[in-house]
Amino acid sequence: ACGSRSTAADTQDLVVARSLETTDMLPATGYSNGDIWAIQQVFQTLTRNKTDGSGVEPGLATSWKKSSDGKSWTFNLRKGVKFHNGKTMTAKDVKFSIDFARTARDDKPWQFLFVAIKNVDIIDDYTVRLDLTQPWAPLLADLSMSAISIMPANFAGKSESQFRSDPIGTGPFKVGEWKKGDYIKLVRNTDYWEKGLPKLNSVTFKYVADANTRSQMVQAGQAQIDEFPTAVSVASLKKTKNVHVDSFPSTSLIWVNLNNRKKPLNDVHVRRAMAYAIDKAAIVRAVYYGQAESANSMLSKNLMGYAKETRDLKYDMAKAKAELAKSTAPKHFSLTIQVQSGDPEKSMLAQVLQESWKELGIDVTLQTLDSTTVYSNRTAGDFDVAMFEMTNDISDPDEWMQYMFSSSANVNSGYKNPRVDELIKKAAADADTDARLKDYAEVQQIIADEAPEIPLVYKPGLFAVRDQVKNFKVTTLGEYKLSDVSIAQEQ
Amino acid sequence: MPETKKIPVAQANKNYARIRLTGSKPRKRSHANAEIVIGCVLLGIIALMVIFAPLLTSYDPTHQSLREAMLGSSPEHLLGTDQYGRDIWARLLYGGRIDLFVAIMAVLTPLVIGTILGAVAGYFDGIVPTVIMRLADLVSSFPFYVLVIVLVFVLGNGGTSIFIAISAVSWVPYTRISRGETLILRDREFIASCKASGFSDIWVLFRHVIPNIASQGIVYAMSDIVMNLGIIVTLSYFGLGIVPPTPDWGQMMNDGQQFLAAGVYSLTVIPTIVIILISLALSFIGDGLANVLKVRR
Amino acid sequence: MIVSAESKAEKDGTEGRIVNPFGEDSRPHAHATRLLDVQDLNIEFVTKVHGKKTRFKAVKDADLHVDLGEIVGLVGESGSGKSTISRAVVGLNDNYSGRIVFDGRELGHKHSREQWREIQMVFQDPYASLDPRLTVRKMLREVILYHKVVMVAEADDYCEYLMNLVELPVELLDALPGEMSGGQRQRVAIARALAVRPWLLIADEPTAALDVSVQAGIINLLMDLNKRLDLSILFISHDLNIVRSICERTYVIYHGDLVEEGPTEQVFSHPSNAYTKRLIDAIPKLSSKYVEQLAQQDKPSNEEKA
Amino acid sequence: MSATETTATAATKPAAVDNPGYEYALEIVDLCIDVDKHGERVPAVKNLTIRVRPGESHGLVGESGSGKSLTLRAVMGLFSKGAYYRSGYIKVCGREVLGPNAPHYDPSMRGRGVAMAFQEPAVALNPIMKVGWQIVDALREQEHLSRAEARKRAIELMDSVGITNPEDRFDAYPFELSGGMRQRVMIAASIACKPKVLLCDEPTTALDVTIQEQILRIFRSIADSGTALLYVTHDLAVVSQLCETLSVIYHGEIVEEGTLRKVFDTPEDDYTRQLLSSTPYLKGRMKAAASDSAKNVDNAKKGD
Amino acid sequence: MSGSKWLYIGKRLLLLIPTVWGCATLTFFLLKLTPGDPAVQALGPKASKQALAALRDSWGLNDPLWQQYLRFLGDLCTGNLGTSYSAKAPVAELIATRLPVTLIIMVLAAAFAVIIALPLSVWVATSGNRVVTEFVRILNAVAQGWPTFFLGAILLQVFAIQLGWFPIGSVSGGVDVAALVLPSLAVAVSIAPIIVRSLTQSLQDSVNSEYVNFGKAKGLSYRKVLFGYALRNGSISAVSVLGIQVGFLVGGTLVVENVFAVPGLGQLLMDSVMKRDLPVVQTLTVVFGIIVVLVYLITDLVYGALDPRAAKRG
Ligand SMILES: Nc1ncnc2c1ncn2[C@@H]1O[C@H](COP(=O)(O)OP(=O)(O)OP(=O)(O)O)[C@@H](O)[C@H]1O
Ligand SMILES: Nc1ncnc2c1ncn2[C@@H]1O[C@H](COP(=O)(O)OP(=O)(O)OP(=O)(O)O)[C@@H](O)[C@H]1O
Ligand SMILES: [Mg+2]
Ligand SMILES: [Mg+2]
Repeated sequence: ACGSRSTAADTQDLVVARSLETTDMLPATGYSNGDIWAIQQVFQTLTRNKTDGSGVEPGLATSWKKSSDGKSWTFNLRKGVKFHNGKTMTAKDVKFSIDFARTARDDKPWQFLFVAIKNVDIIDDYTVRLDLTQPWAPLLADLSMSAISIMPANFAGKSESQFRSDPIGTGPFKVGEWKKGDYIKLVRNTDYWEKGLPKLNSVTFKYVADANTRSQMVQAGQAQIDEFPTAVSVASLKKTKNVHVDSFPSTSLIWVNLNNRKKPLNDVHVRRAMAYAIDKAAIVRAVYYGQAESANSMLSKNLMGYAKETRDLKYDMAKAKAELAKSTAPKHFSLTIQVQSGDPEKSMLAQVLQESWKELGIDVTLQTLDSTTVYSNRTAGDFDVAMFEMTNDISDPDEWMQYMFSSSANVNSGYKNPRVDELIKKAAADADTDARLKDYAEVQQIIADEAPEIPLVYKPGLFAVRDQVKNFKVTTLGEYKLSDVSIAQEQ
Repeated sequence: MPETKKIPVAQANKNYARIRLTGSKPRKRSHANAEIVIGCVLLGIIALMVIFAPLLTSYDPTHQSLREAMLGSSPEHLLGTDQYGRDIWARLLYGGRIDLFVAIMAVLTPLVIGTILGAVAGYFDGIVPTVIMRLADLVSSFPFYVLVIVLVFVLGNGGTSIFIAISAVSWVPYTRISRGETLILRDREFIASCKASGFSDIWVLFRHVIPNIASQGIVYAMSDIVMNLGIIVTLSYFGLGIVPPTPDWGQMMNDGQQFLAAGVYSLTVIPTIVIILISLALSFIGDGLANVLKVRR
Repeated sequence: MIVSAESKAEKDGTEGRIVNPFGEDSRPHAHATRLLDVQDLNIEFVTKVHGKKTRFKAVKDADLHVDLGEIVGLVGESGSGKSTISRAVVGLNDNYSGRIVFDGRELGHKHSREQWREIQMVFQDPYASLDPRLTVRKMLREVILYHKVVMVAEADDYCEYLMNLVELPVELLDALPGEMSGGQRQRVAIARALAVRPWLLIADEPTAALDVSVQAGIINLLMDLNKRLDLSILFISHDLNIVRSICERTYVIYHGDLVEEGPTEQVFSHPSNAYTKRLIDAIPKLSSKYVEQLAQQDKPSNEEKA
Repeated sequence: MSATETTATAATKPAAVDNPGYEYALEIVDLCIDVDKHGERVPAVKNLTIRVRPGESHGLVGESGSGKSLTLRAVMGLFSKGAYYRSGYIKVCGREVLGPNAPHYDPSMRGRGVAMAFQEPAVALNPIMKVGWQIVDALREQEHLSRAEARKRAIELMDSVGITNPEDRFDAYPFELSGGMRQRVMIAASIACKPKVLLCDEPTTALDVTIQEQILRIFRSIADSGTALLYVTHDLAVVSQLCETLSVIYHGEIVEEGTLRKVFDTPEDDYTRQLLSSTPYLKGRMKAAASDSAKNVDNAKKGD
Repeated sequence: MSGSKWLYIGKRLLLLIPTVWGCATLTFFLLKLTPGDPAVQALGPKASKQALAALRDSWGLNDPLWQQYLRFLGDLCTGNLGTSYSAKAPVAELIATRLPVTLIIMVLAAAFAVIIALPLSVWVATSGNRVVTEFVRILNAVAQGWPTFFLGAILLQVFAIQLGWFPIGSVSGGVDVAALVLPSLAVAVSIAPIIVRSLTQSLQDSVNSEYVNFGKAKGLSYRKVLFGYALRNGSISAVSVLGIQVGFLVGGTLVVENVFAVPGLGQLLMDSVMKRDLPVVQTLTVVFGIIVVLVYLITDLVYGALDPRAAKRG
């Protein structure tokens, strides 16, 4: 083991043990975090999220200008950026990439983010103009989405499926070796435009589903970084020699989804009663060992628009009972919680909820289903209660709002509120940031009061990291900043 | 008249009639019985504790008190509490109920079905035995766990599904065992002598063949019970076990699993020890039975 | 002890079955004196050797008959087809060609329940031919009740009667085969065969697995039963000494062929077939003045009896 | 080459088989053996004494369960579980193999000193080993012959016990041979190292008379070549064909012994007489022996 | 003789066809019965209903069941194993890279199981000592009751972290056999008890058998009788037990590959079942079926080689 550690420093090969596998490297179709966080190492976007999630900074576009009506944007492209195949990036590539991302197709889960883009025009080799159907405040944030990464025009002559498994981007790393379902090894892009970067020779994302094994890999020096160690293991990992635990702010929110279409959950009093009955503080302690924070709003804490002052329904059994007494189902009724199999955290939460609601006389059954079924049931509205984790992909709250609260959202809880719809719509088109924030705060308070969904906790991004890894940072949106990372000799 | 012709019985000779040598009696029987007794006592204690769980603990095995999570052993909580603050001792006692029930039922059913199918397959000739054995081949060429997992997936979680899934798969070894035994038995003279007595095939099959071949299957069933407990645990690992909050050892071990990395072993170890004890008890019973039944032959 | 079923039947006023099965009047009257007549029996086995099927003729054109009340011997070396013939006659093997006539009627390839009763068999190995789990009583009751020989209430009495018939103590009714000696087991097997009142008993090497000293008891019993019940016996053996001492007529079988047939004494003293000669020559001779002496003593009593 | 090797081994064994200073090839004196019966240890062989001279063939006759096999197994040191040596001694070629000086059995005489032909060749031959190799095995271990030499010797041996085509049969498995052939192979294997004493445990009981006759002839010639034979059987006729002397054993005790003629013509013991009278030589009713006569078997049950 | 052996092997291989068909059919209908939507898996939870419906349509999931079944059988016959819904790569490719890993685990596990079981069985069978018997019984019970994932965690803790002898979840281009040692050991421990039991039993039988006695009577040394006679004969039945264990061996790899982060077929199967990746699951069950049938065949051949009587019995 000793040998392998010094090797890591000598060769600057970083191994990250991850809970998710990388299955798709085509930016427009990859949807899971396992895909996105690998895509972000290979591809880059016009704008780039700031590390703290507070907004965007220049990426492959060095600057931009908005027309006065807000419907046309001109971007100046960075010069001297080369694709992994040696070709220089020009406006042609940008137009191709944006057009590809915004063209609707079955398997493009992000396409809805780019519907506002009407047209992409090449002004010259290093200038493009985007015409929009309406003024669109989140545009810059949307353009930082990995789904609209810049690819070489016409996939550099490859077919789409060839490109998918052997992608070419402008990022600090290029795909070296990819054993699907096992690991993907990214190697240094020697032609990278940020001079002197990246420092690492390679980054390997190793898929390890079992949380114990992941942390053991870091303890044994087999991997340098364990993505998402379990909260329980944090204390013992911290005690391990040469290993520390990094906690990065993240947009992660764990929430309870109630099906507002179903009786008696369509009754706001029932929902409120259920919310009052949940002891979030106890959950933070028992389930997360203090490695999380109880959530007051359904919007992530580290996202623009988060209203700190949102008053949630705090744990109060007396109030819960009172609410239930007021409701249409004052007595006993039964519910089913759908739980993703193989997810100990959700299962634990479900058992806690089960026990909490039992005190209200609600008879709760657990139904363990595989995660796809849980998701498709949610889409189909075929559930009573379920739990989900949400992270945001862009620094603007619009995606979140659309996705979670608007009546047209395909994954909502059946909650419909014209006022909320109106606020979201208005905020999206509003150029005035302060006004937007006010609108979003109002939405959050409405949601907190009517409890169509119950926020539980905000989770930080936990990483067990060997001390030898220098400069490892993860943005609030979960993006790994790996180009600065280096591996030092271990004592 | 013939009576008078009978050669008289030898007069008891003073020297050699003292000790009558009789037909050999099972020699190992007492020893084998000791094994069975040890096994049954051990298993009996566990079974009684499980059945009379309410007498041995005042805690509700599903009652959570998150504020008392992960306590060590103390007079109030004999074995401490788990991450939900539930009493581990109570969960251990109540947890055996469903596990033992499912494990035993999922042995009895295949035992009966498999033994009958195997006896039929071994006793008769023709198409029915062929069909049975082909089916057995098919089921057994399916990896055991894969089929169980897929079946549990189809049927949904819970004791009943696990029982059905295991039964649907595990009749095969019993069929094989019983067929093999029947094939041997079929050539034994006593089956021929039964037929010569004019008994119908069905009569011979159920009255003579099956009772005589069942023992092997029963011995195998002993280790099969432990295997079933193992399956329940494994299914729990894949999130397909008994549905919470019903207490169950598989869930207990699996819940404990996430604490292994944190160096907390007791949550997993405690139910494991119980299963090991059961395995030990069944091994005693199985060996004892095997000896008793072997000597009988 | 021995319950006279006869008197019982009278008492109950029931007709037919519930009589001493071996009492004088109930003895089956043969339609012909020729009880069993086997004509042109051919039996072929198909065996697989190294995956290839080969046909093997175990019995070739066998003609054989047994008359009522006769003890007929069938001798031959191991594998010569003795058991094969007996299994065909008793109904355990329907894969034969030729005619097996019993009591004037041809037996079908599948026996009827009645026909199963009429021909019974005692097997070679008493250690293997009894169900190890059943006590003697259960074993006997099963046959009795299955064939409705007597009414349920009489079954126990009938069992005791059978035990007396084969000279076994009644206490053994509750013993398991494992608790009995070989000789006792063989007697149980005989009792079970007799329970259904057969006309013909096929004894397939009934003493081969027993000690010389025990053999004598069984042989005596069979001879006794033959006399008392007019039971016809087809006695199969490879022990020529035994055949010689009990059988009236003898068949010699060699590789599936019946090579010699005739009254026992004639076969033994003037064998016409070369194989028979060899067989007889191979019998180990015991020369003992003591035995000769005994034989001398025995002769007169034998003649007396005849 | 092999000859020198053989002598060398013989020299390393102190009590050499070829030690001439003994009168009896096999000497069993006052042997007592206990067995476990229903958890109790009961005597099964009681003060048994048998002496056999080189070249003599001695019969041991008795009914089933009388302790014949136990005695032979004691000589071979092959007690199974539940049988225990208690007292007495056994000497093979003058060397005490079991006795006060060798309480745990001294196996050095096996093979070259004493060998045994078992009752059931079907179970006594290794079912998965070619029969020839089962003979070669013994030769290589005891005589230290090379493979080829041993093979040659084995084929000779097979030929000598009347196996036709020994070269072909060499590579046969036991299950491919008939019972008589198997018995011959076993005899060949047991006499491979020219033992001074050959024990036979009912080796012909399972065979046909014609084959039995041939096998007996082989034993006869083995005895003639100077080997001491201890032949166990319950068949008096066989004894009368083969042996010069015999002992009658009943319930673990020798009840009569002497030369063949003496015992057969003027039996003294009741049991011997019964045995003789139960032989099926008398036309008509046979004489039942003591042990099975049905009426007293119930004693057996009570005796439990 | 050898000709007929090949014929036999050929016949047994022909048996693969019904097995493959049976496995495939069974899986197909079982998976059709399972709830869950592969399209959600492919597009993720944020996909629109229309996109999902369109995808299902393009996969033919909306066709009548019999049509899907026939198409599936047709594809299977033509060797077209399809494309994974989730990995978006050809199924054949996915399986090809993982097959060696699982095969190595199975072989190593079988070997370890024998290496563990053999000395223990010989020890019990020859010692005749109660203490030894009971000690091994307890070992057996512990090995049987110990859950594999727990065993895995401990093996990793001791051999990978404390001692650093073996890597955990190695990343290398080829197959890293060193990383497969501990997983194989974990599987071996779970199947060893069954082998110990049957081997002890048959060894005891053969140690007390008449042919071993005869071997001793011939003057063979203890070692020769034990290894040449008792062990060889006793292991025959263990071979068939080992063969039957293959079903569990495959099951064992399922758990173990997940625990040890081994990219083998077991892990792929579990993931694919969870993701409703029908093409992968269907092909995998067929592959597993073939493996099991082949292993049975191999056991039978070994059995036949060890036991000449087997050929006669057919
Ligand atoms: N079911 C069968 N299939 C094939 N061959 C058989 C079968 N039954 C008997 N045989 C063969 O038929 C021949 C005659 O067998 P049978 O049992 O009748 O001999 P037997 O004279 O009774 O011999 P034994 O004295 O050993 O009982 C033997 O060669 C035997 O191998
Ligand atoms: N290992 C043993 N454990 C217990 N009892 C034994 C053992 N071996 C033999 N006996 C008993 O000792 C007595 C003598 O047995 P032995 O085998 O010597 O008889 P035998 O004369 O060879 O009989 P047979 O003619 O049936 O072979 C029998 O009653 C037998 O049950
Ligand atoms: Mg026969
Ligand atoms: Mg004996």
